[in-house]
Amino acid sequence: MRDVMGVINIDSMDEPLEELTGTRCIASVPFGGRYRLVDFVLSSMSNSGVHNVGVFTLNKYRSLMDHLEDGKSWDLNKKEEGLFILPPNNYPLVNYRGDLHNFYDHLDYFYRSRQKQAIVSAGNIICNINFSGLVNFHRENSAHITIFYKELQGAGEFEHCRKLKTAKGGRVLQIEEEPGTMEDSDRVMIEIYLMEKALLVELIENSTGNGSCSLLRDGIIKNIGDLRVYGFPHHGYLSVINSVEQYYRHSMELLNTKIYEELFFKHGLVYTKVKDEPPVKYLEGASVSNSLLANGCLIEGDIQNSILFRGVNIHRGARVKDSIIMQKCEIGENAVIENAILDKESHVSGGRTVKGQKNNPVIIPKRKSV
Amino acid sequence: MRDVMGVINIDSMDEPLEELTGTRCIASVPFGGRYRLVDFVLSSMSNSGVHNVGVFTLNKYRSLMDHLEDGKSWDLNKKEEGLFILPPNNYPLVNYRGDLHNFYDHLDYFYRSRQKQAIVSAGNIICNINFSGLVNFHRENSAHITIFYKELQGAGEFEHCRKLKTAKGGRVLQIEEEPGTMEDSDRVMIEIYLMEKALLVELIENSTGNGSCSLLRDGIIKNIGDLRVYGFPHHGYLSVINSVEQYYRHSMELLNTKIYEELFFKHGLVYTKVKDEPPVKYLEGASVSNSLLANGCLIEGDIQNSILFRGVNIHRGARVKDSIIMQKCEIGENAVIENAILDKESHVSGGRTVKGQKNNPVIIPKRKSV
Amino acid sequence: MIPAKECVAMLLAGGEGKRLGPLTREMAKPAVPFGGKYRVIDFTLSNCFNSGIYIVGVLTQYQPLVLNMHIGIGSPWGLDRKSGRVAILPPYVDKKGGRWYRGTANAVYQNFYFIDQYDPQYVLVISGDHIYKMDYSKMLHFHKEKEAEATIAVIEVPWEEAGRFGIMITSEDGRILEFQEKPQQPQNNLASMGIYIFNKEVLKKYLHKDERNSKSSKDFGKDVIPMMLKEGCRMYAFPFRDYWRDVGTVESLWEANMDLLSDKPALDLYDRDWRIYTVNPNQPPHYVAPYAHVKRSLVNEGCMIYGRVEHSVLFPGVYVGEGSVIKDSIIMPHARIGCNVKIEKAIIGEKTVVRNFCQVCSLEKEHPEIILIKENIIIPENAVITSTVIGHKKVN
Amino acid sequence: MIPAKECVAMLLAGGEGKRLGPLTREMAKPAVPFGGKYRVIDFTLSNCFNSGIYIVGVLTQYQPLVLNMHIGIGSPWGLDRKSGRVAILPPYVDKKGGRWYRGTANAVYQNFYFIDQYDPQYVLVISGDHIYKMDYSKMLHFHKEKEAEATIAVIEVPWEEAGRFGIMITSEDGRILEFQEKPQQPQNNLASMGIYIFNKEVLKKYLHKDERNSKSSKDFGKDVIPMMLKEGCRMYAFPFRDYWRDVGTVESLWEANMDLLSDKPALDLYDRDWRIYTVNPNQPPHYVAPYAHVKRSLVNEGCMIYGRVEHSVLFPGVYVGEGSVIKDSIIMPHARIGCNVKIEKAIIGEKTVVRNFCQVCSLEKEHPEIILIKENIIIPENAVITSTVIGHKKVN
Repeated sequence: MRDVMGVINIDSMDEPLEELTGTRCIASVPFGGRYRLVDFVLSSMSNSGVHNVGVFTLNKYRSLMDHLEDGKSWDLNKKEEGLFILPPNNYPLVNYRGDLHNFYDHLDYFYRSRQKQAIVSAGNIICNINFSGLVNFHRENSAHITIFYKELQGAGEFEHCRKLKTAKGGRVLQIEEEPGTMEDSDRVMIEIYLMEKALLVELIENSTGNGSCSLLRDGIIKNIGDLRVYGFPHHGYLSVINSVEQYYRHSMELLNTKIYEELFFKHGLVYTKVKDEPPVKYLEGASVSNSLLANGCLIEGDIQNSILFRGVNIHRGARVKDSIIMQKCEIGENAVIENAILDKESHVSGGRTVKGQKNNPVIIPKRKSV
Repeated sequence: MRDVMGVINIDSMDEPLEELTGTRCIASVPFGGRYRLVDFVLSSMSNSGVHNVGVFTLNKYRSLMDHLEDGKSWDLNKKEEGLFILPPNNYPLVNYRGDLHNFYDHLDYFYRSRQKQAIVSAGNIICNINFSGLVNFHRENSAHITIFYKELQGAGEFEHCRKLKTAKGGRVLQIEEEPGTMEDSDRVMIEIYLMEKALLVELIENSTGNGSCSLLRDGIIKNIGDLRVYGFPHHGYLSVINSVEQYYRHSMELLNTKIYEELFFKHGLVYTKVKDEPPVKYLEGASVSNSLLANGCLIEGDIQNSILFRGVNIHRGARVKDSIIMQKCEIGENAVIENAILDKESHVSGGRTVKGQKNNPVIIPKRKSV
Repeated sequence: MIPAKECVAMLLAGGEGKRLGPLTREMAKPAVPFGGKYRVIDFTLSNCFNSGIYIVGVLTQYQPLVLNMHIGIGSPWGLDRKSGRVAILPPYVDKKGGRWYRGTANAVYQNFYFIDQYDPQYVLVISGDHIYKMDYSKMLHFHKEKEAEATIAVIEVPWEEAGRFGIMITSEDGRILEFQEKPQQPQNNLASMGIYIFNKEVLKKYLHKDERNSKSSKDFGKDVIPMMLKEGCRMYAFPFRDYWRDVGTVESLWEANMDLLSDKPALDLYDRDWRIYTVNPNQPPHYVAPYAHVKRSLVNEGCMIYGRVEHSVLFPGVYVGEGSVIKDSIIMPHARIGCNVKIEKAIIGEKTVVRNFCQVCSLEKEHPEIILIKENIIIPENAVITSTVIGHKKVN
Repeated sequence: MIPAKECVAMLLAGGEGKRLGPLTREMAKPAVPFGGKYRVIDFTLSNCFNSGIYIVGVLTQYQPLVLNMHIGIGSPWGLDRKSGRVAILPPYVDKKGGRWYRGTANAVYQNFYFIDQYDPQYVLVISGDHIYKMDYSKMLHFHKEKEAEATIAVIEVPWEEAGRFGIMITSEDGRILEFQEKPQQPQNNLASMGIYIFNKEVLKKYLHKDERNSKSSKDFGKDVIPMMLKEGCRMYAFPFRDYWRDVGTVESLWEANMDLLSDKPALDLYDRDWRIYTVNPNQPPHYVAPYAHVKRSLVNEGCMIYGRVEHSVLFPGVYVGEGSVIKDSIIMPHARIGCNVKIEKAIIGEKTVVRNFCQVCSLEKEHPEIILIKENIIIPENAVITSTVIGHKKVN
């Protein structure tokens, strides 16, 4: 892995997760009780032995910076290499034409990095992967690019993801240019791929002259005939978060202990920024069932099928069901929360009710009082 | 000092130092052999006991982020508080109307900070100050705002700075709205002032409705009649860098050992990001006179009246005079450099000559080969 | 905030903690786990940071590895700064040979060069054995106000227990008139908490004097304090009225843990203005299963609970199987409790496995003893444990 | 890159370094300053990091404070990571009482529990006393290729000096046939560098065996290696051909410093692919005045030079006044040399002040001895020093 660098590519300026992405980029949306989305890919890289990771980001990345700090929490604060946060050099971004544009601003980072291959990943993927299988496969095939894919098991999975077709041996023949146009494949491309750094640099260097500035669309899909592009199946748990509905559904999947154990323990720990919180305290009135609770919570109420982030305070008689309650929220006495996502530090007064619909949770924005 | 926070306000999007500010904001321009401009105010704050510093910045701040990291080098990586880098939340900045605009984006940072006063400082001031004198003076006068000023000694000092007039006892009567308009004063305002946080927050909160978004112009100067604004004289060494000419001149002032000793030792050390560089090695052909050399340099040539940053390599027979050579530059055999500023990692081939004029140095941009 | 060099703390962390049995077989008493997340020493270290005392010498001697690893350079407590630091001070060899620490006073005496480096006016001497939250800067303020040469923090103890402590007789303004070490007939109930502030030069003088006294046991409480009193030093008692516990026995350790479980405990771990810091584990949120039941308990991250947990403290990564009941107990990190296990009033050691259908509870119903099960062992299925399990043997 | 747990390093750093005189009065030999910036131990610690060995136990015993402060948790060497760490391992007290380390082998024996924690396949044993750059991962590769039980790094020494070393007699493929500790008539000139790789289980077995041998001095070179050879272990010599120096005497320390000053030194501190890390001082760039003169020297930050410095090594913060001449000397941090001082072939201790018009040079012209002046003293004006100045007295 000494020869592999990491590139986390947060290439979206809009708000795929509605209010949850109102003031933060998708990679820094809180997830799983104490993590942020970016933690999963970043930990996978670190646990796989990647020592040099560049996080490319466009806007709304202050919470991401606060979170990642110097990379130490992911064991990435090394001498010489480590973690680099790389926003565009110049604003306004009105002329922004795609991720290669941002990469181009930081060409010297790629030149300086000594590695020969790069794992390029999106920032919204929940997984815990040891990348050595991918790297070995890539090298055995002398591939230019090797892309993770998943076999679709049922409907509704991996919405908004592109499909791809492979030949025997794994060579990728085609990737959807527009998601939803390929009917005859049940393989979806996961936006984690390994590529030769020389090729990546070439694509970046060539991206200025013309208007084609998307690494995936213009660099890879359009050149698929000329490049040795391979697909590599991923068999373990993996999910992609592109909408509030997916966010909610995949959060709740963590209550499945098989997924919980696979995601959090199987290939090494998932790292995140640590906080100095005491253990959860269950008081006399507590009643908790099928839920995840992070440290620092004080529980006096009733909690079912929910995920509580750090430092949440649930007062006596309050009932929380099928909900996600983020850091430092407070739920007053006898309040009722159902099918809801409460962003950080929001506050529900005693007796109040917050209810969303099954599969269409209501979102309470950050620091809001209800 | 427990009650005082720091605000470093980098409120400029243009390029006051020409190429030196081409890809970096002014606060991160290298200075004095191993520092960046921001180090001086930041170290003064830290050495004075300020534990919470927000660095507000507009654009081109990647090198600043790389430099400041988590604040640890300035002893600011504390539990709970520390160093915060605060860029605007949203780009494009086409609607940007002044520093209060950026402060407004980060109102929660001010709300969360427990301190009662804030030292607000520009990012281009070279000084080493213990702020306790300022704080005591401010409190004794129950001032709203207390501003540093310098008595002008000669012409050409503190260009581009505003002048101010004070009454006996220190009360500030007037500050120039436009620099260069006040004839009858020889006191220049230094953009370091202490103010009540409550007032600062009030000014930020009130800044949205109308178009008045400059803290100094709209918040302080316009309200000078209603506020208790005091001036506090600064007697020690201090310089402000607003142009290449000032940059060059004040750099060369460091060769005055009185200034060198005052700036680097008198009120505590000036901190910066440390690098793992070996000591300077003087080889057989070295001849050095009236110069500053940071670690990691290899010297085989002739150096006079110059400042060498870390890791500079001066080959045999090369001559460097009246110049500033930044990090990792290489000067080939028998090359001649005079009145020049070489930005980082630039390279002058053997035998070449780079000459600027006295007081109008030539600038070689970053990574350029000559 | 105390300027960095006004006061240096010397933290005595060499205690063997004999009465804690197997808990201190492989670590010093200050390293013993506490409260579902902490080690005992975290309280004094956090107190130092929260009081603005940033230079702390930690005197170690007995089984220091766990403690050394835990403390490192003090980062978890914010003590790894340019203007402060934690220094571990183990016994060492110099030109005169090697000398183990022969008592608390001798330990400080041998490391006085460390104090002298910083040339502080005051030296705070504390021990890493107690659970409490205290603002030492207030005590220092008191010390300066009284113009004392030494100040000792004291707490009122029940009269009937006073005989177990060092007892102070004070004048009305707090000056110490007399000191009785474990008196048979106590004349007062103000007990020394083992927290001292000394003027540095005074301390230096009396440590040298004590060192030369061959009859001295080189202990602050037994030797140095009585000598100073006898010689007429200006010494004051600083009254402390908050929660304070010595956790030197299995019973007191267990009780101090249980104290945390009341709805409004005297020691509040959730106070954001006086946090207790420690090394953070990196574990996912804990999971509570559909038919599990958790009440009046502390549970840390990484736990998976399928059974009943009542009035207990669970450290990180503990697994509790279906049908099991855990009551009045402390379960150390990564212990694994199988299904249908019953555990009552016990302390289960780190990484120990208790297999299905085991029973761990005393036969005594009125005043059951605390059952201690050591770390890293396996209790096989159906075992019935009614008393403490130590030693290397595995139960069968 | 070696996976974290394949190999654990044990770094022997307890050496008193008696022959270094006053330089080791207050610190262990591995803590002695070197090369204008470093301490001797930085070379082995940097070698560990650069070789990908991230778990390092540092065995200390003699005057460890400077070393402890210097090493901390290993941050300067990139060793403070989740997958690695530096642990300082001082002597300690356990239930069986306290035992000082009685030899290099005994020190490792007493801390074998530390190695066992990580369950590595191999243990690298090194000492913190030598100046060299070596990729231990290459030695480990060699060790595995040879399927050795132990591998010893060796270097060719001049035949006339071979008698001062442990000498290996090897077969053609490098297997060690015989080991002679300081032989009077050496049969070979391959000397042991005191760098060993052992298969963990083999090491454990022989350390236990050596421990039970009451006649053993508990030393790797004298006892453990000969015993293993006698019992037929598969042991190989790994040849090293680069720069390597023991800096155990004042002369060798001085020489190793002077070695750095040639135009192309055998030990290159400027190689960016094998950096030597250390704690960075925070000092401004050094200043060289208009009529100063600096040649063939190393000068660190914070120095101010008004005089002549030739073929010398200056640590941070040294001041050299006008008219002074410093030649063939080592000036430790923050020493202050006044005006018109002459210093030749001397080592000036930390923070020592040499006042105006002093002369520090030997009377002997042919082979002058190195003059050592201890730290923190004041040499008054006009003093003439012709030999080493130690002890507490100030010269007058």
